[in-house]
Amino acid sequence: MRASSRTPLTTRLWAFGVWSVVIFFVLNLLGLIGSVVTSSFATRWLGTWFPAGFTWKWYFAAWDEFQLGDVLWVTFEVVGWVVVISGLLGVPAAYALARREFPGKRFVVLLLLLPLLVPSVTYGIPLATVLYKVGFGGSLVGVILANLVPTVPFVVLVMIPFIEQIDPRIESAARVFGANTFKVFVYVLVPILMPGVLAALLLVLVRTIAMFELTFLVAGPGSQTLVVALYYAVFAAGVRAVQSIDAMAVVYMVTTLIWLIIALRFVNPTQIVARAKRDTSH
Amino acid sequence: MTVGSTKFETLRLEGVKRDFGTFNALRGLDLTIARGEFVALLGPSGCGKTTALNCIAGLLDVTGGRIMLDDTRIDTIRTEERGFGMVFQNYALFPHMTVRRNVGFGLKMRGVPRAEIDRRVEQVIATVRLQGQADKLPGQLSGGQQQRVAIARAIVIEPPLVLMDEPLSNLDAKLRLEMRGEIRRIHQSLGSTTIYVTHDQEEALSLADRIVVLRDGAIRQVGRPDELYAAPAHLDVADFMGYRNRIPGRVTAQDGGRVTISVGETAALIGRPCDGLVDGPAIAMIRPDDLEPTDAAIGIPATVETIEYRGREFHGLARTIANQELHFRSSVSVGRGETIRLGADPARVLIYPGATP
Amino acid sequence: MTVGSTKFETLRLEGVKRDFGTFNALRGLDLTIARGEFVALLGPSGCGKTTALNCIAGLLDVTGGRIMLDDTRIDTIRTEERGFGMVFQNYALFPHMTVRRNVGFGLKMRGVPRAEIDRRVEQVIATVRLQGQADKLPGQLSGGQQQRVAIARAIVIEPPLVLMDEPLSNLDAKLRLEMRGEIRRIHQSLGSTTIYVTHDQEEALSLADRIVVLRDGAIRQVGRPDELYAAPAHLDVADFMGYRNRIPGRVTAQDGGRVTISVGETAALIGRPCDGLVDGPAIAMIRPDDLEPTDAAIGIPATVETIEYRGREFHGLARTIANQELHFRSSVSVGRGETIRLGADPARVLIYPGATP
Amino acid sequence: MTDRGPTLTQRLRARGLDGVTLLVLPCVLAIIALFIYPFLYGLWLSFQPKDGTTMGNYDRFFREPFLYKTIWTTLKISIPVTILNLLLAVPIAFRVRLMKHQRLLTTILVLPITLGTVLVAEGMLFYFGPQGWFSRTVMALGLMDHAPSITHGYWGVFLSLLITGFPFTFLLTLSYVTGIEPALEQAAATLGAGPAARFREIFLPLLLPGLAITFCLSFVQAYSVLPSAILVGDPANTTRVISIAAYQAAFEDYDYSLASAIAMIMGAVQLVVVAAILGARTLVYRGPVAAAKG
Amino acid sequence: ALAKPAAPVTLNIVDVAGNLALTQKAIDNYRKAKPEWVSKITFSKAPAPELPGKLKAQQDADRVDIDMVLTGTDVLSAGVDQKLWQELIPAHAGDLPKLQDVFLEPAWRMQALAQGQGVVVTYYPSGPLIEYAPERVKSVPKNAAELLAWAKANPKRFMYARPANSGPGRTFIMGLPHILGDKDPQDPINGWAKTWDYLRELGETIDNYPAGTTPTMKALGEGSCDMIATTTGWDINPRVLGVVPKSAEIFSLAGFKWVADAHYMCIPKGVKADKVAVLLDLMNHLLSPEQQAYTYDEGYFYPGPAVKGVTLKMAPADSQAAIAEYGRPIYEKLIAETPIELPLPADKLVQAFRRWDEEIGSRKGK
Ligand SMILES: Nc1ncnc2c1ncn2[C@@H]1O[C@H](COP(=O)(O)OP(=O)(O)OP(=O)(O)O)[C@@H](O)[C@H]1O
Ligand SMILES: Nc1ncnc2c1ncn2[C@@H]1O[C@H](COP(=O)(O)OP(=O)(O)OP(=O)(O)O)[C@@H](O)[C@H]1O
Ligand SMILES: [Mg+2]
Ligand SMILES: [Mg+2]
Repeated sequence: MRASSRTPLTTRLWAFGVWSVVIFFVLNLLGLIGSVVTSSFATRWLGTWFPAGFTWKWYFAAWDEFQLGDVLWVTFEVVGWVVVISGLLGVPAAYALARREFPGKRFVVLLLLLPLLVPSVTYGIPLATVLYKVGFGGSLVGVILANLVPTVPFVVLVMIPFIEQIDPRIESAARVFGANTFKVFVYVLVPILMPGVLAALLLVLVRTIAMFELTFLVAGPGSQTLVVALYYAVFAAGVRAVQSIDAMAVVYMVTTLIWLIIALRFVNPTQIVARAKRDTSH
Repeated sequence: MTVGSTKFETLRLEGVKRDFGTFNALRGLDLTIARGEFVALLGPSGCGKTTALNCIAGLLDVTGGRIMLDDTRIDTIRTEERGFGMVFQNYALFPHMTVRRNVGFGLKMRGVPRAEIDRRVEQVIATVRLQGQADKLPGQLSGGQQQRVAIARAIVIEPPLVLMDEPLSNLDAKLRLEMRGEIRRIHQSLGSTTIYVTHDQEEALSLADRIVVLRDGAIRQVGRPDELYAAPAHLDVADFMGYRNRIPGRVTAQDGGRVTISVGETAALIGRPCDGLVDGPAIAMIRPDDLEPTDAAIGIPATVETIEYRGREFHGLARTIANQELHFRSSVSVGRGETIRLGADPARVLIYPGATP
Repeated sequence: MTVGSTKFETLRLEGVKRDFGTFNALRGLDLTIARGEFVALLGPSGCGKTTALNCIAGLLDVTGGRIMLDDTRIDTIRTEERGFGMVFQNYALFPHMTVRRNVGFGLKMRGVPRAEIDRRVEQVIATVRLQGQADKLPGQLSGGQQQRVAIARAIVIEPPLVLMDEPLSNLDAKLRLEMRGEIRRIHQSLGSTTIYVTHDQEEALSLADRIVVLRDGAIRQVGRPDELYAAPAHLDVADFMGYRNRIPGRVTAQDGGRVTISVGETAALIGRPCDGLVDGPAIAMIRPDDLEPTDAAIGIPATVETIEYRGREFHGLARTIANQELHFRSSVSVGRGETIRLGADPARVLIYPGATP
Repeated sequence: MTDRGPTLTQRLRARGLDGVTLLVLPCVLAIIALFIYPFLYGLWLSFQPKDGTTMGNYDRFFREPFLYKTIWTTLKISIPVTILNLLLAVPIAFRVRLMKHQRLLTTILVLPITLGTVLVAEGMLFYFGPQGWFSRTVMALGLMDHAPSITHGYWGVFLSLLITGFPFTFLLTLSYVTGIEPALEQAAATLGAGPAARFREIFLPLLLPGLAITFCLSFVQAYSVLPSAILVGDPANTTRVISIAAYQAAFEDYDYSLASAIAMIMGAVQLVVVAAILGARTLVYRGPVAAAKG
Repeated sequence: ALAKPAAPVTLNIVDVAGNLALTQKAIDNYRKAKPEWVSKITFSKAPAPELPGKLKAQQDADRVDIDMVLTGTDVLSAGVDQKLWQELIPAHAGDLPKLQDVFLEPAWRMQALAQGQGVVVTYYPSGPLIEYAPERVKSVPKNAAELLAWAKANPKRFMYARPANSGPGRTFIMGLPHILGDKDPQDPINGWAKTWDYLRELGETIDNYPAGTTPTMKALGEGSCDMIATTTGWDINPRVLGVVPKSAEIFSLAGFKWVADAHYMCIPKGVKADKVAVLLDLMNHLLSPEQQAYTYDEGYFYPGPAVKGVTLKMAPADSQAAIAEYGRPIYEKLIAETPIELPLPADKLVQAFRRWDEEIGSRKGK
């Protein structure tokens, strides 16, 4: 057979199919987000294509009602610390688990799996009690500690396959040239693992922003995060305008979005190894 | 402070063993290397050369024996504290760093000031002829360029012990010669000790002070290049050292430094007895370069099968009546299919005990 | 059905260009390769050999020109449809498959029956001397063993066109010779066409029907091995082909096939004019093997700096009063520091036009 | 200094215990400190039912279809969603991998991760609701004559999990995919492997460890779905997932003991699935996916 | 008499019932009026269900930082069950007004549910009422049977939310036994036979039960259903907020009785005595008629006040305006003429919810 065109029909069909799915997904996604955003600015929106009028008042109302300024600041602090600490604890542990076979490894893996598997209902209250007992309850530290319980194991599990992907000889080279474990991490592993670390930490960030249960149980008056306010708006008793819930949801989205954009601005989720080689692949 | 950053007097491998599961990659190496020596490790593919280097560098734990640097036991010390330099067979460049940063890595780890790093890196990049490529990533380099980065990275830190694993395998002849010169020059000017794995006998012969021949994870012979070249201690070493013609025979005469063996019906070879040869079946080993057409009656008769022009001379392949291939050299062209007699200078014929069937 | 799986008559590169950003790795290659030919690509590290192979295999898109297989344009066809075999410079073995499965992969893709795959894989594994290693993963192999897997993987599919990128660089001399023989044998028995990248001139000279010399992404010379060896068309090709002594002078006499140049005050060299030399400054190129101590008065005077034993002879380095290094060969040892005169057979001296300053 | 055998450290190292192994310690200690006691307490609590018997809660769970059925309901949602997410993420990641300007698309595809379950739920109620843009468009285009009922049911939860779970799966998959050395694909291509075969023979085996982890984590997330099951589902019936049962026990009946028991069962079910996947993971190749050389 | 604290205290008040909308202004007034008693009051809001857990965690650790909880009956009784609250009456009866005298009669009955561990702060008669869109519902049902008939004739057009998550939903099912004349309206397990049958039959016309009142309001507003269960507050406030068009109308089923609802003030165990004194003082303040007038709000808990003698005239002007526009004159009459019943006690309510979930919500036997 003499093929004359670059890509055969099946491949083009496949690509077309994949792109169609992507476009369909993105369109609906944007419609979905758009609905909420539009609604959050609506005075009244009842059974028409577009609302009757637009207003900022739901945002101002939410801002005042929940003292969102403070809440956002606390949220940023909590999230920042949780991300950093779970990275610092999780990545090295993942490294050890990926590179070494040692007795008791299965046990450690199970230990790390449990916090992800067991719902926080079970351990949330006793955890809060412990934290209150040692005096961290109601404080920022307490909220951060409680959030580490699910995020650290999460980082470990996500990172293990990434580390396994990396050729250990590259680390060997770094050691030969005088890098100790710490420096191997700083100069070699973390930069190469960056996409993985980024992905893991971004997900940690999202999970932390979204972690209602543990945060609520441990938070004090000054350490409430955004999600507590949001959940109140949604689940609390009483009448609440849909628009004000939407406004809270939009604030929540924007908060997370800022982090996402910052993260993707600085780091590309594709691995550098592949990027350098992209020219040679097609 | 790393151990290796101070000068040492000797590096000793004492019964170093390394197993991979049930496979014994190193079966107990004993070797003493003096400071300033240039030692080449030579041996067939898969004999354990890389494994040995890795054990010395600390990338693999030994499973037996120990490695001593003067009186310090180093096999228990972590890699990064040994302070050696190494060129990896697969280069193992850092994929996320430019050439410049790859080369500067070791210096940075040693806390050398920025400005000096820059200066030294620039210099060594010039040494390996990579001036134009300094800002590329390894993935954007050709194979030979990557290999040169690996060399530069190892030598820029001026380590007291340099381990090189086939560092020139991907370079062209001209560059290889240049690099060989540079490696030798750096070795001498730094007074460092070098362990050099190569598959290229010529390279080993011309660079090394001493050559260690490995086979199946064990040392077969250690010696100066000329010793190894002229007098391999065992048949397999000779085989490996380029004695491609392997002619079985039977000892017919012994006379001090010379022994005569009969080959087939009519022919005979005279040569030096090796490896304790006394009597009985024997094998004569001759390099293709030393086997030439001869007029002598005892020359081994063989029919020319191929003849190739190799620069100034011809290399040929002939087949004896015993269906044995012989590689020979000739300064004149001989015709294909012609039957000639081949012989060699007795000083260049090595005769080993043959396998008793 | 792949394009290449049917026999073809010629493979033509027509002005093939490849850029990486602003860097021109290939600057327009024109080359025609006939079916059954064994062509070697030779050139300094980074000259574009791998790039050229990648373009032919379809791993890189050409950025200009086209590649024709008889009348089919193949540079627009996907790699897997070209049906060529390739040995990668960095092996690119599948890390998750055993040696056996790596080697059998191509056959499996071609839908060859299980039993036949097994048979052919076993056979080719024996050819590359890896019998004991067939069930290891690539990560458990030595460098040379991996390289042999890469060769086995490419040849087992018996492709009509085989591309080999420095396939023997990590093998020891003995194995390299064996493998060279196997590659040649397979090439002949399959009647396939082979494009072979090597940095080893000897390999190119002994294996190839035709040699293509590349430099900076352009073809400098194409010719038979003996042509290239004896008469490089350009100064840089000569340089690359092992004419290491490069002696500047000035033409003093011309006489048909011979030209005489004066070197320094007293010395002179006679040789063959090349590359359109007529008059003026010139450069004589001589292989180290051809430069020998001489008694002639016109010999170039130089002081011996090093002298090394290389098997049967000595290789030396001497320095002229113009501070020029000369590599020479000597059948007798000469003392270090001694001043000798060096000369060469006019038939082996090539004289090229020198740079006008 | 007379021994020639391996030292203690070396023997430990041969068993995998060395400085690097110690890196798990901080993490393990943190988990032990923060998690083990509360977890054990929860476990203990689950054996202290209101009726005073030890196994009362578990007994009750497996006796009442209203409770035990939730396991099946949950699996019926979470497993298909997780699988579908992976099935979508992998090909898309493969496409995106080849793009020169992938950052924008990546950002858009990862966008839903920022939405949070509440926004997704609200959005779905709006967008897919009878008066939402989706239904209006569908009807305007004449594809359907009445508004499709997507929300408040199985498909509502399914979609919302798909939307929130996809970016997660995609992000991880994309980064795992791009970690694979392109030369391997090229090698496979020269050996005659077409795109499908390359995927099956090269990428898939190399990706499996990563996909296994991704599967487990997405599954765990989907399995513990609570807000979307309540907000866009039919929490009384088809989407009465096990976490609703636990939630109701804890926060509507204030029966923490039963809630703990349900949570333990929930964890155990997940553990079975995750252990199966991770166990299978040990069977496949795990290791560097760069071109092996040397 | 209450002792003034040595130094002004700070109070941390948590609202799990949306009560602050009604009382925050009044509480702020207290801070302004008595700066020597309180220096600062922080308000937090939390979804109701999780709060007992949080309090329990704090009490187990003996570090309670929540001083007062404003709650509905659900958390109130959960707290009573789990012994989270301090006893207020009789322990502190002397420091509070005489409740039986000041409270409206139904409010006083509601106070009994607190078993002395909380004090009613706001009260309203709630429902059950049915809200509908007059443009789409031409013939308005008058009694339970007609409602069922209408729902059968218009499947999916009648809606009420899952009772456990919805005030109107729970009021609807608690009101039905009175309307249908069930044996024992206070016993959902044995006394509600007609109610369960009715709900089951009604359920056949209902597609799904949203987890919250808001979606039902939205559905009515958007026109995806025509009739929903509601209460006075849920009738007025969503129309103020624009979720439901102003034109929506309500009706009540023949024979209906109000099922009251109230919010309570509770003090968790572990709060120190000096703070308790301030909190009691605050309660006194909140129960005064002037402050109670704030609870008219925008009709969210219409009418709102728990004590006698608080008229709409006393409420702030904007509150009066909202109620004037969206309120319904008929409420005054209905409240005056219809008997007011208490809601189920917490344990019974949980039983009712469970039975509803198992039999109606999951449509067993369908
Ligand atoms: N992706 C890339 N980006 C930029 N430059 C590249 C890239 N790939 C290759 N090059 C450059 O193109 C040139 C040719 O590379 P190529 O790999 O073809 O060399 P080569 O002849 O195979 O050399 P060697 O013998 O060292 O393997 C080199 O200078 C290299 O640096
Ligand atoms: N991880 C491993 N598991 C099992 N066998 C291994 C492993 N690593 C190496 N080997 C085996 O050990 C032997 C020695 O390997 P080594 O890499 O030292 O060879 P080498 O001398 O460097 O060969 P080459 O010249 O081909 O690079 C080889 O036969 C190889 O197959
Ligand atoms: Mg090796
Ligand atoms: Mg190359």
